[in-house]
Amino acid sequence: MKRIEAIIKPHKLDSVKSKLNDIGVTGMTITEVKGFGRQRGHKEIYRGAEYHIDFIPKILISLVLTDDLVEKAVEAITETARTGSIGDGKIFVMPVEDVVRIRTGERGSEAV
Amino acid sequence: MKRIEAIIKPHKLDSVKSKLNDIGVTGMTITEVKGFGRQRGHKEIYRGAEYHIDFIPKILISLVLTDDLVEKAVEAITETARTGSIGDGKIFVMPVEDVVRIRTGERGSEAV
Amino acid sequence: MKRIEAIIKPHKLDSVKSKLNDIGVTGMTITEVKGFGRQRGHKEIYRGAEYHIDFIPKILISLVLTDDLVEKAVEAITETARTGSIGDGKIFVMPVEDVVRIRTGERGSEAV
Amino acid sequence: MDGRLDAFKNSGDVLFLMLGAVMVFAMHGGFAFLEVGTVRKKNQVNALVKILCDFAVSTVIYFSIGFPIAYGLSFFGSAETISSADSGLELVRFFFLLTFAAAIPAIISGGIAERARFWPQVAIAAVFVGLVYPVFEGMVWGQINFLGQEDSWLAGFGGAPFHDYAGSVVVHSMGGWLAVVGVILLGPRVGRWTNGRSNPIPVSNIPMLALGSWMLCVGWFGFNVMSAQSVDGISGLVAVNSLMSMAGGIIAALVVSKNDPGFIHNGALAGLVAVCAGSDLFHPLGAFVVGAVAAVIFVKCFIWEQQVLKIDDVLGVWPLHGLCGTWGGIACGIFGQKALGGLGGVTLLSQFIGTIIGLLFALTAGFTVYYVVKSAVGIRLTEEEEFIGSDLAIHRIDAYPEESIGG
Amino acid sequence: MDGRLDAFKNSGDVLFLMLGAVMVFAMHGGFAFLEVGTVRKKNQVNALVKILCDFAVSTVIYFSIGFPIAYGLSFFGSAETISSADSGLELVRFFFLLTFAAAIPAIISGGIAERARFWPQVAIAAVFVGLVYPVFEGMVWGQINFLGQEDSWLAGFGGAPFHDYAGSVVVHSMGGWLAVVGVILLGPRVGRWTNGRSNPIPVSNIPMLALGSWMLCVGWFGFNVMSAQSVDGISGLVAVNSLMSMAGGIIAALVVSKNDPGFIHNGALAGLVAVCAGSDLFHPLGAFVVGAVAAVIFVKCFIWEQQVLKIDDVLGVWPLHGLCGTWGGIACGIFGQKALGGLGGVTLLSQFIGTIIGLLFALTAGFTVYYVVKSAVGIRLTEEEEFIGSDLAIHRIDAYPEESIGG
Amino acid sequence: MDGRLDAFKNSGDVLFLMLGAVMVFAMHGGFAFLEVGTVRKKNQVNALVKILCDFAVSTVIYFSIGFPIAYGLSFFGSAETISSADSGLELVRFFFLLTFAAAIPAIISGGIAERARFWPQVAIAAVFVGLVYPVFEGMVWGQINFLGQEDSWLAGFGGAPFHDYAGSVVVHSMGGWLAVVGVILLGPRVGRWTNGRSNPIPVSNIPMLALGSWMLCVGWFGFNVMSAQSVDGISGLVAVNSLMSMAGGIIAALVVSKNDPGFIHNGALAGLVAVCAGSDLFHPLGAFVVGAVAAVIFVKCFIWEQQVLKIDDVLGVWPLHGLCGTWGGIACGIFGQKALGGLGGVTLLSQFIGTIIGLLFALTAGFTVYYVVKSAVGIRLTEEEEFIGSDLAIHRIDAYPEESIGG
Ligand SMILES: Nc1ncnc2c1ncn2[C@@H]1O[C@H](COP(=O)(O)OP(=O)(O)O)[C@@H](O)[C@H]1O
Ligand SMILES: Nc1ncnc2c1ncn2[C@@H]1O[C@H](COP(=O)(O)OP(=O)(O)O)[C@@H](O)[C@H]1O
Ligand SMILES: Nc1ncnc2c1ncn2[C@@H]1O[C@H](COP(=O)(O)OP(=O)(O)O)[C@@H](O)[C@H]1O
Repeated sequence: MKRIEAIIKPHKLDSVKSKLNDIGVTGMTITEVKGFGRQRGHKEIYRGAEYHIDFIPKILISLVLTDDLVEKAVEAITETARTGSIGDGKIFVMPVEDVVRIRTGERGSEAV
Repeated sequence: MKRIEAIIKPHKLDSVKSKLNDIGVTGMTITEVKGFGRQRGHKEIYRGAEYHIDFIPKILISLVLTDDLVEKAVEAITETARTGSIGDGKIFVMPVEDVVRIRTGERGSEAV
Repeated sequence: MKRIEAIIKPHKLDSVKSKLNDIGVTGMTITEVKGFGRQRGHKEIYRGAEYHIDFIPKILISLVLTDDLVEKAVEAITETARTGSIGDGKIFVMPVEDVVRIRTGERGSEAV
Repeated sequence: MDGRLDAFKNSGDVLFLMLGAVMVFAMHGGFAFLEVGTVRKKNQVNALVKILCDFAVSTVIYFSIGFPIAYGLSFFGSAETISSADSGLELVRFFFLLTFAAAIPAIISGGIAERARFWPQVAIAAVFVGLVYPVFEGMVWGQINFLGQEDSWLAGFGGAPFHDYAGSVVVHSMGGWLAVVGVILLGPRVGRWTNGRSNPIPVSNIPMLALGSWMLCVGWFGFNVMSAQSVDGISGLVAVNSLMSMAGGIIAALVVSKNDPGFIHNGALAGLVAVCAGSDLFHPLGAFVVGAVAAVIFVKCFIWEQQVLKIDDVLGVWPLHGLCGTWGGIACGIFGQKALGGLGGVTLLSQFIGTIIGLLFALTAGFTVYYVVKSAVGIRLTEEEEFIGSDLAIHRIDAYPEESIGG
Repeated sequence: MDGRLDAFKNSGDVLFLMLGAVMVFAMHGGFAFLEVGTVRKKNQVNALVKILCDFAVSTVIYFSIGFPIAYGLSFFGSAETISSADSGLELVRFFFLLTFAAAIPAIISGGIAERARFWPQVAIAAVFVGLVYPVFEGMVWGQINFLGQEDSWLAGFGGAPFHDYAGSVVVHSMGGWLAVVGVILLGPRVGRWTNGRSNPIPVSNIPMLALGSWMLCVGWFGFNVMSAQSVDGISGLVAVNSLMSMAGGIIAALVVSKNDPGFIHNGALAGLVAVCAGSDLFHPLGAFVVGAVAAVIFVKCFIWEQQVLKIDDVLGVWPLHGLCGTWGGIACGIFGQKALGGLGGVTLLSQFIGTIIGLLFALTAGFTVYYVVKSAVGIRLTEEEEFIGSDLAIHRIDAYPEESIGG
Repeated sequence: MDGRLDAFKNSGDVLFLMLGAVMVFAMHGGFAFLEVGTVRKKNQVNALVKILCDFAVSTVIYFSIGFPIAYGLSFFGSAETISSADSGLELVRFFFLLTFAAAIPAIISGGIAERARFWPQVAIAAVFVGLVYPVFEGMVWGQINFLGQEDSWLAGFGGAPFHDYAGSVVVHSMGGWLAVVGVILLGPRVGRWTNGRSNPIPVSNIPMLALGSWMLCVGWFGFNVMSAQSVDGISGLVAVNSLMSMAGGIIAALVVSKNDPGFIHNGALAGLVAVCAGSDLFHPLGAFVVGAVAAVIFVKCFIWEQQVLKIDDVLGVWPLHGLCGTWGGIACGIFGQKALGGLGGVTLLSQFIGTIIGLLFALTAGFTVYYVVKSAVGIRLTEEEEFIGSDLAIHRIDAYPEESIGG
């Protein structure tokens, strides 16, 4: 099993979610995060003072998957989250050693 | 050392926390997340328009533990977070290579 | 490649970010989290009722890095986030198997 | 010439009552925001809708039943009949007094918040505003010769008629004691006490609550001063006594509660509740004391209600309106005396009896109505509904849709 | 003696109009918060700034152009000339009527929210308040003898002059129909409909929206009652009819919308929009019906506008002000009749004609102005600006800086 | 007959002053929300409590000491003595003038926000409202014959008495200059400047701040118009000048600040501060210019204060009340002249001298009081307290308990 974490632009969440559903991903967890990278932030001005905002709102999708789905999921996310402009985000793939479904106590790939 | 991530129902946080304390877990970090899975979301209606809300608020507990505590922690969480109805959440166990306590610079299992 | 997760005190974010930039880290993602550990929470009182607040706001910085930068980053964070008082936080280092840059589809260390 | 002056004075009175009515109407917005800020986020929409709808229903029921009961006047003739002679003075008097009557459900709303069913609560509001309140109102201010009239039974028995200038007893005590019955019959919110352990439920938004308190305080000057019901009858003393009692309430709450924002913003209201009855009689310093004592009563009794009595009265409407209103009725018999700098014309005995009768009337009527409705259709949300919140359960939307639904 | 009374009455009238002006001025704050709560967070600052700046620009333009057009009076003499004789009665009359005129851009603002450019919108507001509105206003209330004057064309043709006591047609219908033209020419917000699929955009903050509704409801009593424009002319009937129509609007919206907070808070406003025209003539029960019908119109037509017409009218100002205003103009010819308990003196024919002329006037003027400005400089933000929100795009700051920037 | 008219006029005056008092009382809510929106979330509760408690303490101290100093009247007789003759006219006059006096700590509060200790600040407020303000007030409006009386020293020396109709100098300049002393002695908030580098601290909530501004603007018409203190004295010119100056302030702030919501909402206030002194004398167009200039002063000087002087005046009360108030005092001597369309009766010399005396008086008194209290007990929170916020440090609760504590 693997864990995928994808950092995407917030307005892409809906299409990424649908696409992941289509390829058979049945669960995911999302977190509102802020990202810093090549993408420029913006400047705000209030009562004559300037504020530079470096951190840009992003959505972090995290998925745990059986190994066979990983490549498909990575492709699905890459395709649907891409706008082509800087700041589209990243996908990280990481190892997972065990999974438990709390409701049933099932473990391993059944629990995903 | 391992890292445990448990996605649970928000109102279970208090009891899970107490139980983890009881078995000797001294630190944890929690994040407000939203989950998508078998559990149905709900529908809202406002001025004649319907909105389907698929993502359900969950709490993500993340713990880093020495290997000996892992199994006990998994059991503790499974027991206390279970309500028996869909959406109770999942636990993921992942490898950790190193831990540092910022205050002291200690590393490895001392730092947990 | 490795993934670093550092839990720090919120007001340290700015200096940690600058320092990481200095040593060549070009991207990071941050999340608002709450921590529980040795650091005491506080008590609030409202209309005669007491509330104990155990969870303390923290910032989670997460970075994916090529292996050569890991040690430098850990040091950088340890140095700049340290105040010396309880609750300075922790750094976890974890393995990452693959990285994808969504915009270009690049993979592996190029994508970081 | 006298005729022209009379006509002008009549118009002036219409304006006077209209301004009073609008100021007290604005207080209902204050009730709404006080509740919005005090309940949890998942019940904010319900707080807003309850107050607004109760007001609308009260309007209809008090127009057709309540006002006629209390004052023997009704408005079912043609528009010409009901308005031409006096430029509609009786109509605006109705409007003004309606805003008092409608305070009954607005007070109750804060006690039963977060768990009451919608329509049973509306029906109960209608009965209170249409029947229960007007009967007592009529006894004190209206045509039911019993307590407040110059030649009433109590005037003879107690040495003076029951005096309640702006409604410490008629409105606030009544509302507060009706509410406490509802709150008890409803039972505490799920999770408020588990196995005898108290789990206080935090309020959502102090600035909103403070906004409600401000709206109430500002409008309250209309509540008290315009109770003169005519320009000629206006009394600067009423205004300044209201002010001083409010100040007393704030300062006492500040000190006693050790700077607790919830108690301080409600302390202002405690002072204003208590001053209503005797605001035309007290000396300003007397009013200050009355307000300060009210705030102490409120703070201490709210804590007692929560910690000892274990009554889950969300906004604390029983100590605030019930107890401080009762205190106000009695205080009028104390600080209204000439000996204490007041204008006199009241007796402690009459005030005591009138106040206690009000309280017993409220308990009896409240129990009857709540008991019947509870037995017949139930007054409480299911546990599941309460858990997801009355906003989603009743209104199918929550207070911050963009946040929950996503932009 | 008569002289002293006259002087006092004159001062009383200045006070009366001043109070009315202030109450309606406060309604503009209500417009602002109604919009703040209904738009997405990224457009809240813009809602606030738009309403405040439109009001300021309206003040200047109506002072110098609009009021002179409608009433043939101007204030360019010395301070002495314009104020001494009557303690400035004409000046406060201007102030009072300005608050009506400035409601035009405030109404429109809610329809075109979240995507309009700032300065073109201000310019359009200036033209509406300086020229378009005063011409129609003059025809009904002012010096342009055509619809509302005792000896006007319509009085002869329709059997009675066009009656619009407090502006259902002059203000609300006008504003609502001007707005719908702007909304259509502007086009829907990005993403509102994609490939014919509707993606309703959730509102941000129901308590804020409710606050706006409360501010509007409270001030509305100044809007209607002070339309008497003198103390002598005050009518308690107007106050109670406004109240009853509001209650009708709330209750009907509650029932028809199945307890939807957005519709209920706007239902109160629907009732108040519709009652303006005939608030001095209806029987209170007639007013109740007028308000209830208005709320049904609002609820049904807003849904129809969204689902069938696909007009992205963010606050629903066309059904609320346009349609309910139109209904109010006509209803005045129905429930104003003696046969239905009203005071009479109106004909359905005159009301119908006057109302329709208002509507056509608005459509024509609105189309001309919006079309010219759209062609000349454009009225819409770029897609990129709309995406980041008008707050950042226009004001370079968002509504909750501490949150976005970090403490 | 004359007697009846006199009695009615007396009642009318009581009503007039009461309405004014209530409107200005509501402005204090505006001060509270302006501050709530401008400070960081961790100081919102403190903003609310400070304003409310300062008002209550001001009531007591001004009742017992301040008002007697300024006007030589006190209210320690029986209720009968102090209220019967004139229906309590002097009592409501006290109420009205109290709402002005209490504006002093409300103004200061916004400057010293986020770091001042609670009780020392309350004590200082009491001294200002009980002693400092009444002495200057007495010199201009009261019994201390020096600046504003027809036969005062300045009337002789400067060619006319010092004219300050509604308090540009007496209230606003006084408050602003007192505040700047406190702000300087308090020092900047931790982190505002580090090693000479400016780290501006973002405001928390623009809609709240705008709500405060609206509450202030609406109430301000009571502040200015009711300064006539009798119905007979009412002047429509005052109302329209206030309006025009506010409009000037909004428009100038809009243009100069390039559409900054903070400056625009405060620009309206800048115009209203500056117009007070001469609102009864200006021509409306003169008032417009006075307001526009005030807004430019405010915008430019606030930026200067922050960037050059490095004074951490959180709400900008020194440029807003201090400088614009000073400008208002002087502007009265310019645009009040007949040559500029005004009503005349003022001299630039008297206005200049009176204004400068006010300013020096404020600086001297402010320095003395703050210095003594600072030396004796300290006026500032500890660094740790400031870091966790004054809400937790002083009130042991924060503004959104459900969020921080958990539902
Ligand atoms: N090394 C990294 N570790 C963790 N998150 C990163 C890293 N680099 C980028 N990110 C995240 O990815 C987002 C997009 O990165 P950015 O460099 O702006 O554009 P792109 O993905 O197009 O290269 C950032 O906002 C940040 O959240
Ligand atoms: N494959 C997954 N990857 C990440 N998170 C998941 C995954 N599947 C489920 N979750 C998380 O677990 C929560 C509960 O899952 P759900 O399928 O609704 O019920 P259950 O845990 O009872 O099977 C989801 O809301 C989501 O947050
Ligand atoms: N075992 C753990 N797993 C996950 N997070 C932890 C763990 N221990 C501590 N933390 C996080 O680190 C923060 C600081 O820890 P704490 O024990 O308070 O102080 P210190 O880091 O100085 O030892 C906590 O608030 C929590 O967020």
